[in-house]
Amino acid sequence: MILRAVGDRSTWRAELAVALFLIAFPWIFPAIGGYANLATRILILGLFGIGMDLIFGYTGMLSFGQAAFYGTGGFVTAYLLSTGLLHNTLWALAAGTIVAALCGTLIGYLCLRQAGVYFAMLTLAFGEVFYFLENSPLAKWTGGENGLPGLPKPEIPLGFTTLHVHSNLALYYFVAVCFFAGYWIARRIVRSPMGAVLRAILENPARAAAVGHNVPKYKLAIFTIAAAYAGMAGGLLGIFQGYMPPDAFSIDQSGEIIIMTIIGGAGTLIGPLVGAGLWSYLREALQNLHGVGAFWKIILGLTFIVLVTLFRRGIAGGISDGIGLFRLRRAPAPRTDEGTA
Amino acid sequence: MNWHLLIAQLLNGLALGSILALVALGLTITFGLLGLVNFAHGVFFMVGAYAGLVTFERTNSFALALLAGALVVLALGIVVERVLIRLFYRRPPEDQILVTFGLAIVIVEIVRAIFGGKTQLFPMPPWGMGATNLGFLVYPNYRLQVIVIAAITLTAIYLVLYKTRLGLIVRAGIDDSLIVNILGIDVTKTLLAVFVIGAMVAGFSGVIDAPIVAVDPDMGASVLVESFVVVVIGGLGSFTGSIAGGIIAGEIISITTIWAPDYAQVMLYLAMALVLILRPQGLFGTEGRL
Amino acid sequence: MDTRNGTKESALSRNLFLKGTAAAAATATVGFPAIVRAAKSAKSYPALGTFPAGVSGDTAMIGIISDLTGSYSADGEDLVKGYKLAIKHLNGGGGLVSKVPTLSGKGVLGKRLVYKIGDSETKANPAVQAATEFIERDKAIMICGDTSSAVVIALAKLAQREKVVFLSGASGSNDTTGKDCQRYGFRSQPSAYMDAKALAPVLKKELGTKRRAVYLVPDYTYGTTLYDSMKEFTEKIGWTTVNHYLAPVGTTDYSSYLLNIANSGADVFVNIEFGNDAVASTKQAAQFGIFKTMQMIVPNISSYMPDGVGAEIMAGVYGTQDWYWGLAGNKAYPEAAANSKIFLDAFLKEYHGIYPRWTAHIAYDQTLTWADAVERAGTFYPPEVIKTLESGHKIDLCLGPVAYRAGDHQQIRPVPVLKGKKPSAMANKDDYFEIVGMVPGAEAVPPLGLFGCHLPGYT
Amino acid sequence: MAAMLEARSITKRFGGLTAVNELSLEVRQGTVNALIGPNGAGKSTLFKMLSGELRPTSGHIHFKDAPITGLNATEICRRGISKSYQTTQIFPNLTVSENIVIPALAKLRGPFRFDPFRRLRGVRGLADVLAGVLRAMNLEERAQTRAADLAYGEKRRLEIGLALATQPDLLLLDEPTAGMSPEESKGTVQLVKELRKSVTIIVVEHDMDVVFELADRITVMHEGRKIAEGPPEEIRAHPAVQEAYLGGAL
Repeated sequence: MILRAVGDRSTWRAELAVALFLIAFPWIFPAIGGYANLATRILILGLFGIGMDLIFGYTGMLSFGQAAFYGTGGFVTAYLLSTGLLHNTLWALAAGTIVAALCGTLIGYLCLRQAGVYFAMLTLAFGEVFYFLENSPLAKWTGGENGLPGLPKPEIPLGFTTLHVHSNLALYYFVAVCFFAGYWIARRIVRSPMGAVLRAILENPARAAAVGHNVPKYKLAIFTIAAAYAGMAGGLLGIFQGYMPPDAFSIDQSGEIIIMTIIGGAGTLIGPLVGAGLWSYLREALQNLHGVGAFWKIILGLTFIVLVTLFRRGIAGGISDGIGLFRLRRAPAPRTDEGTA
Repeated sequence: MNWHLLIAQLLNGLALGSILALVALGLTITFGLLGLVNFAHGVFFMVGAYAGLVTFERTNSFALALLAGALVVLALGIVVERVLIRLFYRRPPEDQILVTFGLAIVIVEIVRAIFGGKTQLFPMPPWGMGATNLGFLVYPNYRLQVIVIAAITLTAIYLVLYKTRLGLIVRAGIDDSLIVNILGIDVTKTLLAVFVIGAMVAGFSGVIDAPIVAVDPDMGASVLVESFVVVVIGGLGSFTGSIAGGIIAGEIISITTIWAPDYAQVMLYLAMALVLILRPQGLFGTEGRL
Repeated sequence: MDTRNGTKESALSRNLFLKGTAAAAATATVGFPAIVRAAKSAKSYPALGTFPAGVSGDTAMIGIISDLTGSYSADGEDLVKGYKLAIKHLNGGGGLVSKVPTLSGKGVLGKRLVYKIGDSETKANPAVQAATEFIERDKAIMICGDTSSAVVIALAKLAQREKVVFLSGASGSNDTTGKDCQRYGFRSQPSAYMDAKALAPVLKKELGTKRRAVYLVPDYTYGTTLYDSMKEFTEKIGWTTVNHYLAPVGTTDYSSYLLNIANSGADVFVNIEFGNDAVASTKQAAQFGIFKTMQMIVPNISSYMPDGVGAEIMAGVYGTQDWYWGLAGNKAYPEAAANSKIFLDAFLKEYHGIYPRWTAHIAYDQTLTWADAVERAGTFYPPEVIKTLESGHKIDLCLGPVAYRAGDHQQIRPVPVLKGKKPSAMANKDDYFEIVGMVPGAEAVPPLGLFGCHLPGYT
Repeated sequence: MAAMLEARSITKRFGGLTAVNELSLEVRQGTVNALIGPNGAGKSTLFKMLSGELRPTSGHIHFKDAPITGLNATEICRRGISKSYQTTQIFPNLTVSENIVIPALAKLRGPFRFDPFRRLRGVRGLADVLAGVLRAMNLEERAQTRAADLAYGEKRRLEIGLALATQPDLLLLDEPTAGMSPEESKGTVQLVKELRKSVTIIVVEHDMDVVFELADRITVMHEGRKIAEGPPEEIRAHPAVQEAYLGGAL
């Protein structure tokens, strides 16, 4: 079959590996000083990062405003659950995800009027708008600077019974199921015809347009999907902590998810999870290391610079290039004038 | 309607705007001439303010503080450009953004490690103290002087870039590095010069702004975001655009504050969205210059 | 005013309290706590939160959350210094530990205290994350800290959910012990309401009754609750509220707000901004000549605000702080003078001449208060510790005898009212204030329930 | 037979410079048309207007009896005009097959389709297009190679392959043999000869041997204007052409 040549293989290796890892993670993590809650947090960021990877690693759009959607999804979910408007956690999560996606469409429509540098600046600026809106005009619903506390532990009616997710480990597996679903969907997306077009846009947007693809529409579509990922992750964060923090909207949050995605490896889908793991783990490990304390950000910042400068594919990218497990494409060569002239 | 207040806010908008214009100009120079967007631009602003603060505390001279702000950032700019940025001129804009973004984090945290996170008082220079009674309001002298300093600086930069041989080489070097090379001019030095000019302007603005806003390691972040808004409104890469954008932004903030202070920031971004919809390349930007 | 809670003490503990203060020198002879301890430790308690896992060894872990980075890191640093000093004294004796009869200077209930510090970056999320780690991994038996009301409220909610005692660092919002109060959270700093109520009589006396006030308010609940309280109490003394301007947290240039304020026709400028924002707004107000025509009031003066704006500007400014080192040896306030002196001296010695601010005081006093409660409860079992803290038993520390109110966990404590000194009157570079009054806690606290506190359960 | 493409007095000005001046052009179905002229004659600008990269300042373009003036490149491609670029514009990190799949998808799926859960093999006809283009461009052996790793000549063939994979009615070839060795050039000429059986072609080319071997009709441009048009023999003999462009060399 000739289409094999374009990576259209139904391999389940990556999915299987990720599933096994997700099951085992809370059991192996304590061996290196981790714990279940940290594992959950890493998965939430990893899910957030998959969206980031879809737009950046697969389509080449560097958004500095993803926190807007993370926060939106989180606060919608948190509002619905904490006020008791909804009791079913899944419905609240879905509502948050959808609202975040709608915001993504709106912001995407505005920001995608420009590409490259402009796009990054605009997303950053619109991220700030959401931050200000959350803090003042919408404070009645979002709690402003205080955030929204008091989310109940998840309840999932299955028809015949209602699942109560109470222990830390149960919460972990609840988030792990969401993460796996997100990962599986993302894998399908990047291997779909649409995914092929996205990679073409990453490689050479002008040519992708010239051969007949409506590039702005594809960008908007994937931007919306990424916003949905961010929204779902935000919703999970609130559910997991029982509290939705206002800093989910902050510029720093947008920056961190970029750093995690790059450190882990953009264009791999699993990279953001690796990056989030490293970031969260080092952050805690270094913080408690005597004499390093407040310098953890410098160390991670320098690591990031080195990776951007020399190892553009990040950690997961490097590993997967080696073993070919998550491979969908090879290392992007620096775009030269030839590609963009 | 209180007309005195409106006039006062209009004047204040001009003062706010002139600093924004100055910061945005540095950003726009590096972009317009190097095609590089510097997410560490706000950090240069902050480092300039700290350098100025240290100098002012030692020498009690604001002129020396200004000089120090510009020179320290010049030195920082040279190091950063030689070690890191020069590797990125030919890489995609996303990589440039990422590396300058990483750089910003590292520098902010280093400054925090050295000076602590405390907000520090930057004393008002003696000549800037006091206020002028303009008849209808009392307005701080220093803010009036800032308008003048900003105007002079903007003019000076304009003259350097557009009326001198250096400026000519710089602009030619960007347009066609090969030809300038053939003419025997070292392009890498030109690139360095542009980057450093952009950085210096930021450092200089940091010192000017410091007596107004106090100095802390995070002061660069908000300035960076606002100057992004300014260049989006004015048109990235346009000299006139950054000045006009700065003043427009300043006026929007000031005038909104009269009626709805808590919406001042939101209004600013709303204006930006409006420009994007009606004129995506910015008020003074040229189409296709991305 | 509900004073019952402040005086509802068992005869036994009152007895102990009297002994403790009157016979401070004879601490070792007070055998009673040991008896209580022996009796209580015989009881076994079910596992709850990090109990008993966190105290099964010979150490007990305290998780400190503070601002190592971020815009409140100056206050956060001071806070950490206070915790460290308290833990040092609890483990090795010294400072006020020798003044509290239950405390041995050999740890708490025989367990040596250890601690870890987590960086909140002045944001709720990293704070919650750090606290979660302390609880889950390190089995912290108590968590404490931070300098932002928003963060403190988030931490208290977490503490409630995880059933670990939480002592809030700096937090002035009425919500902390109001609608967001928690069974597991305790706050020793005066609330916004207490600040305002304590301040009002002084303002009436010093500034008269015909004043017109304009407010600059940070746009979040700390700011708005403090504004509401200030408005309420100043209007009661006859003042007019001309206007108030909400500014987003983290604003750097206040000029547009200040023009409005300068144009407002008011003669009193109430600046509610906090931290870096307080410094920036005040400096700029000075540039606009606002202090030529207006008197400034800062209801809750941030630790490092005077350092930021300078003594010139702070001169003549009225406000409150949780504690001020000028209480040390201050004959006008005998109930606080001696103990404040002990704390000040110990702090100066430990940190080589750096003066403590009120954030360090919060940390120090509350850690000792908690240790005392654990000793008296005879167990680390959280509900017992909480009930002991709720018992109304007074502990005599820097501010004199103070106790938490059972109904909302607000500490009933005096509120120092301050006035900025002229630079020429300053004895040293940290001598920014004169203390114009100490309003007794019972007079300042809001009626129980005013801010909608409903404490959740113990388990 | 009516013209497939008709440009009526189109003009493109950049500021003060007139790159293309009142130029008219007719292209009949099934022919190979060459566009020649010295550097700066306006050939590339004309091409860009035909392919939708530039919008004419004035004038009209009709394709298959419908106006296409001012449509963007994506839209023009949808109408059946596809261009291969003078400077190679491929997707460097995709394999040769993946490269060809991209334009084929545009043809088979339309300009936009939200099908995140479909598989590539679910796109009907994709395998056929891919196989066909690989064969036509003689790239079957290199199907799995990353495009950036191809030899120069192969990249040029892939470049044409990309344009071809959109299954156009009209193919614009912008200097298909630029930078090629004589060997490679010869191969490309062969290739284009094969193509002309199924698609109408306009080619901009500097190599006169190639032009005269391929073209049914030649249009000569000079300083933005058309100075001559006709079958190769006629152009070869045309004095104005010799004067302006060929400089009497032939």
